Amino acid sequence: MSTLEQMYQQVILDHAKYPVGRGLVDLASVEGHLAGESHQVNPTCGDEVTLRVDVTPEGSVAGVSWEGQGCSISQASVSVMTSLVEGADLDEVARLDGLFHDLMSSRGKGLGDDDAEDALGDATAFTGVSQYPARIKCALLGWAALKDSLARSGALATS
Amino acid sequence: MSTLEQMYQQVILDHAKYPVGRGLVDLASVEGHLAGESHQVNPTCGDEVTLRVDVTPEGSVAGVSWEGQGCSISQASVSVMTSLVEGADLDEVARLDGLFHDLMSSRGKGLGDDDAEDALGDATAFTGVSQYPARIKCALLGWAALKDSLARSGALATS
Amino acid sequence: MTTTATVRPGDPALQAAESGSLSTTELAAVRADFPLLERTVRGGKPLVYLDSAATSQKPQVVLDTEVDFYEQRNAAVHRGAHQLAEEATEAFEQARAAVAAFVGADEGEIVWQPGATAAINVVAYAFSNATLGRGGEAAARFRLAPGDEIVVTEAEHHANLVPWQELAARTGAVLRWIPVADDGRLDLSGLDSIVTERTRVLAFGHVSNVTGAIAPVATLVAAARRVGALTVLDACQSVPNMPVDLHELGVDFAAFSGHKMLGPTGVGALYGRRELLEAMPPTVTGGSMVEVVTMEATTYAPPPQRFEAGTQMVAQAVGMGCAAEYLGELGMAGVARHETELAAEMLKIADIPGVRVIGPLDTADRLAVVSFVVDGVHAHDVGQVLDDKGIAVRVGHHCAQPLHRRFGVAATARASASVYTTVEEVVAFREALAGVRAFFGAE
Amino acid sequence: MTTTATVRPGDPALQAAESGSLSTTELAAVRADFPLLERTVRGGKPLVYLDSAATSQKPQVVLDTEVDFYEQRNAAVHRGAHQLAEEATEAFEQARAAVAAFVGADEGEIVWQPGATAAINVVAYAFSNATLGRGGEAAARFRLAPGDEIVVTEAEHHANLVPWQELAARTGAVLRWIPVADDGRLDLSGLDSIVTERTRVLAFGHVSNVTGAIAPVATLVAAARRVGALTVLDACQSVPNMPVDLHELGVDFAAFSGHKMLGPTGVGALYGRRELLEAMPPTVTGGSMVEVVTMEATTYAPPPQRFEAGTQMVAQAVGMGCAAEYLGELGMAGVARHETELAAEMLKIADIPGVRVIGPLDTADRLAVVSFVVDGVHAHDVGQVLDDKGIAVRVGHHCAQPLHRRFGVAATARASASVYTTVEEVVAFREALAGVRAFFGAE
Ligand SMILES: Cc1ncc(COP(=O)(O)O)c(C=O)c1O
Ligand SMILES: Cc1ncc(COP(=O)(O)O)c(C=O)c1O
Ligand code: FES
Ligand code: FES
Repeated sequence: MSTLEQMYQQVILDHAKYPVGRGLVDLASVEGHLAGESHQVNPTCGDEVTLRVDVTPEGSVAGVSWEGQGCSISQASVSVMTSLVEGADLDEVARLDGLFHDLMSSRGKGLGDDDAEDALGDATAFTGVSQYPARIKCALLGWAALKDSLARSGALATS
Repeated sequence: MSTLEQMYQQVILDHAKYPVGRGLVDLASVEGHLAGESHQVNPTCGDEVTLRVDVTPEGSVAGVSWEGQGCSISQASVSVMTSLVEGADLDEVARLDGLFHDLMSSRGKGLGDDDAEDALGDATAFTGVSQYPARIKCALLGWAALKDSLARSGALATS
Repeated sequence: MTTTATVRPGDPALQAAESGSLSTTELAAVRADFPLLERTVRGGKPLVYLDSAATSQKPQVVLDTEVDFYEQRNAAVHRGAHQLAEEATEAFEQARAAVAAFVGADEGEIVWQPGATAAINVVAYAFSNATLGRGGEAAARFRLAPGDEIVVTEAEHHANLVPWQELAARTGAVLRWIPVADDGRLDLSGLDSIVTERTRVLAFGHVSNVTGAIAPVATLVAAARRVGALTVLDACQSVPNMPVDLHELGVDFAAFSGHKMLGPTGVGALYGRRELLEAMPPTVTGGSMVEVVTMEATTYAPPPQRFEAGTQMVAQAVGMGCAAEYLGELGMAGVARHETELAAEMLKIADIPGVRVIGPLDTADRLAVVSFVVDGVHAHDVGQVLDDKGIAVRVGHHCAQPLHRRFGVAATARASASVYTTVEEVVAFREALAGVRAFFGAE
Repeated sequence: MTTTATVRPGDPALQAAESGSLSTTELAAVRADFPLLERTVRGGKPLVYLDSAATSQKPQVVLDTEVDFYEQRNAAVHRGAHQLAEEATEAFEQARAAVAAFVGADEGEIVWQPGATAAINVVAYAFSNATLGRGGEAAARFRLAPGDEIVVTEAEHHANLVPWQELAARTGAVLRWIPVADDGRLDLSGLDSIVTERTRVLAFGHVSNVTGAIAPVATLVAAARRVGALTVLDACQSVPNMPVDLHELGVDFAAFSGHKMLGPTGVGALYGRRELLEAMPPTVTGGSMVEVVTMEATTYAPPPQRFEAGTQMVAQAVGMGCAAEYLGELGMAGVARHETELAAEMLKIADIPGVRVIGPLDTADRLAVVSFVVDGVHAHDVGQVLDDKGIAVRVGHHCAQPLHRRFGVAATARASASVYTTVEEVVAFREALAGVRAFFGAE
């Protein structure tokens, strides 16, 4: 597999084509839930994502919805992330965020840790992206929006 | 003679030590004479000369006096110039000014013209200075002051 | 200065180029001058560098000239009593003369700057400093009053837009702009209502770094003159790629960068008509631009030094002078013809299904800078696939967000040429581009 | 990056240097790295370069690194989808990290600038732009009101004086200054009445480029902190010649130039505490420093990019990073000790009849920069006679007219050293200087 094919894994191309969670859902708050929204711009290209998160009173992610414009890597990444974090509790989300950042710093080597890679599931498909420094920000855009929207929801403070 | 000795000719060292015309003379105007003063700064070193000129009704230089602070080249040059132009008519001054500028552009070669060099007299001692681009401005400082003070006297307009 | 250039003036091949374009042998000779072009990328693929509008590659002679400066005559200029300082000053000023001659200006009208962006900012800050009272009587021409207008175009690079927005914000002047038509050229239909008696500055790009369109300079200069506005030409893309004679164009100011015209990074030039430079207050202040400094006040040196505060980018200026000579020896008329050929080749991408070119589709009044979008594939993904084949194009908004917005796109991919670009490279690019949609399953 | 440096880290000779000064062999190895030092001048005389405070010479590794950048990875940074752009960006950012590490700063606190002069101007314009309402809420700290004061010292280089004079003139703030004592050091006796509650900025030089005196940074920073003023350190002469840790010094801003620290011309750095850079409005605007640009308005990128408008001096930044590594490997403590030895040698000129040193006569808290006058001989004539013997010194006011006026002289001659300067060179200088008065018959 060429490094280009390592970057554009089939999982990524599929998520870019059929994204999960795309289309913003109204945040008319469910009783006791916390909700937050974030808008993030990738300054190097001007691409953007707007993401909303809904957190249960118990501190787990009830739902993520988003709207965005960007390259296949950014769109696929936010889509994969959405599937991954839905239902997860906030500690788990923080762990996944940390793992995904580590993956992006791995320069194509991956995490070399089966447990961690199992946890990341489809998101390990982004290993190839980490060989392209200019594209790492693409893959991280959605994760930045998730973190920020959680912070804005107030959920991080209570957890 | 080294190029340094070509620059610092004895004539120059003497004029620097015993300058002609140094000490500003009051310009309380003589009947019918035109008088002008100019202050020039060499921006590359901050040195300066203030020069006064007195022109007869017939259009010849009755007197030059000056005050200045600067290197031996600049002080000697204004001194030599003073001796040279006193008594000369304005056309002659213009010619000398032109010749001296040509000399300064000669890169140490001189004017190659006996008449011209005769006219310049002691000022030909500055030939060596023209080998040092950074010092050419020193030698021209007094000449710039003379030209400007003549312009300010109004004598150029009437001649 | 050009001691190792393969192509030399008077070369019969070059004389031919004066009437036609560059021949295959000439082009081969030119390419041999550029060491970077021998590089391979992405696992041994030959590099096809189509990103010259961002920055050009450098001929060996420019690199050698710069190194020679450092190894033989590096010293602070304009002030030394020592031989190195004399030699450094001479090299620096000769470079100024070379750049001036190359763009049809007088030596005293060329101010060294770190780049075109800095150069445009110098003019914009001259206006705001004058408006704050700096520069005395002489600077009256640069003083803005409420209601005064600054005109730019919708096609500008951010470098020729944001400084004017900021000037407007600092002074209360109003920013207006000439719109862009669907074909990517300026829409001059409303020119007379945009450039009016209220206009004090008209700033516009000579050649768009997105569409490649050449602006109608004569028309714009005439409009500005009619109302007494000063003109500022962003000549970044024109100077490297076509003959430019600033006196003939009649603009008041112009800015261009060394790194886009085969010269080093970190150097550029501001051109200003002598009389205007004389009247302008400085922007950056410090050493070497002063006359008399006391703790209380400072008087300024005449131009160009007034606008060259601090130790200058001497080695880079010398390199830029060498680059100007190199291009001058090649002959800009031939260079421009060569690039017109390349533009024609590039524009054939419009025939690839799903590819849309942003900008003029014909080769009249345009250079070899072609931006495009691919249906269903983001520009960055397009660029990545091309890169994998060794083809370097630029992706993004190319520092022209408003122009991209005008065409309803956030980003484009852009291929651009320089004197060393070949038709074969453009063909390789076209072929690779034809396969992009399939790669992403977008067909 | 330092692929050809003769002196390498871990070299036992160097370890020794950490505790002492540079040994003769080490110094010889260092000198061999500097091609220009082999030059002869004025008819075959070996060059004795004592003008390093104006600009330093460059080691081969810096020249090679810059050329290697151009030949292998020259491209526009931060934006490319292609391999060259990736590599160029990496080299550029690694250089930033190297410079940051060298001066004890974080990467995000180092802003590339064309030089120290430009860097100081960026801070001065941040104040005036904020005062004109730019930068919103965040910039409140930079807004000046009538009655606000800016404090500098009488010893400043024009680069750290004129921008503040201009800022005062643009905003109505008042410029005050700390005077210089007879020994050339700052006279701090009136400090508390000069740095007061009205003081908003205290800008001062770390090491004077005329007297070589090192300023009492801790005292000045404490005085500024007491009244909530921001400090701006002109570190041009300290960074190349002694260990500098900006975090430890506790200044808010600092500026220094590449060309004085063995790096290329055309590059320098602005240091700013992260929190302040975040709050500051930009000075130079254009491409690459923006987030969203419409024709109506622009939002700015976070620092350091916010202050890096337009194409950067990439090759020069990479060269400056290499120079920082080269000096770091030599060890700045050893370099400083070497220069103290040289200063002691230089100061012996005070024993030559008719020679008067301007500045401290002892080697405590001073570097090897020694300015002097010769009774009855103008500085320029002194310099010319030395030059004839191959000895390059600087003459004039060294961009510090007020300091010269303080000592009643218009010009001085100045000898200054760098890491490659030898005691033998200083001795040759002393001997030549001893003959100057006789040459002019001034004895
Ligand atoms: C003390 C000091 N400050 C500032 C500067 C200005 O630095 P640059 O000319 O590199 O901008 C210099 C050198 O010229 C200097 O010696
Ligand atoms: C049309 C145009 N204007 C201005 C600029 C800015 O030039 P620089 O980045 O060299 O300052 C560029 C290039 O980036 C350009 O293409
Ligand atoms: S290119 Fe913009 S997010 Fe990937
Ligand atoms: S050095 Fe100043 S006039 Fe000669």
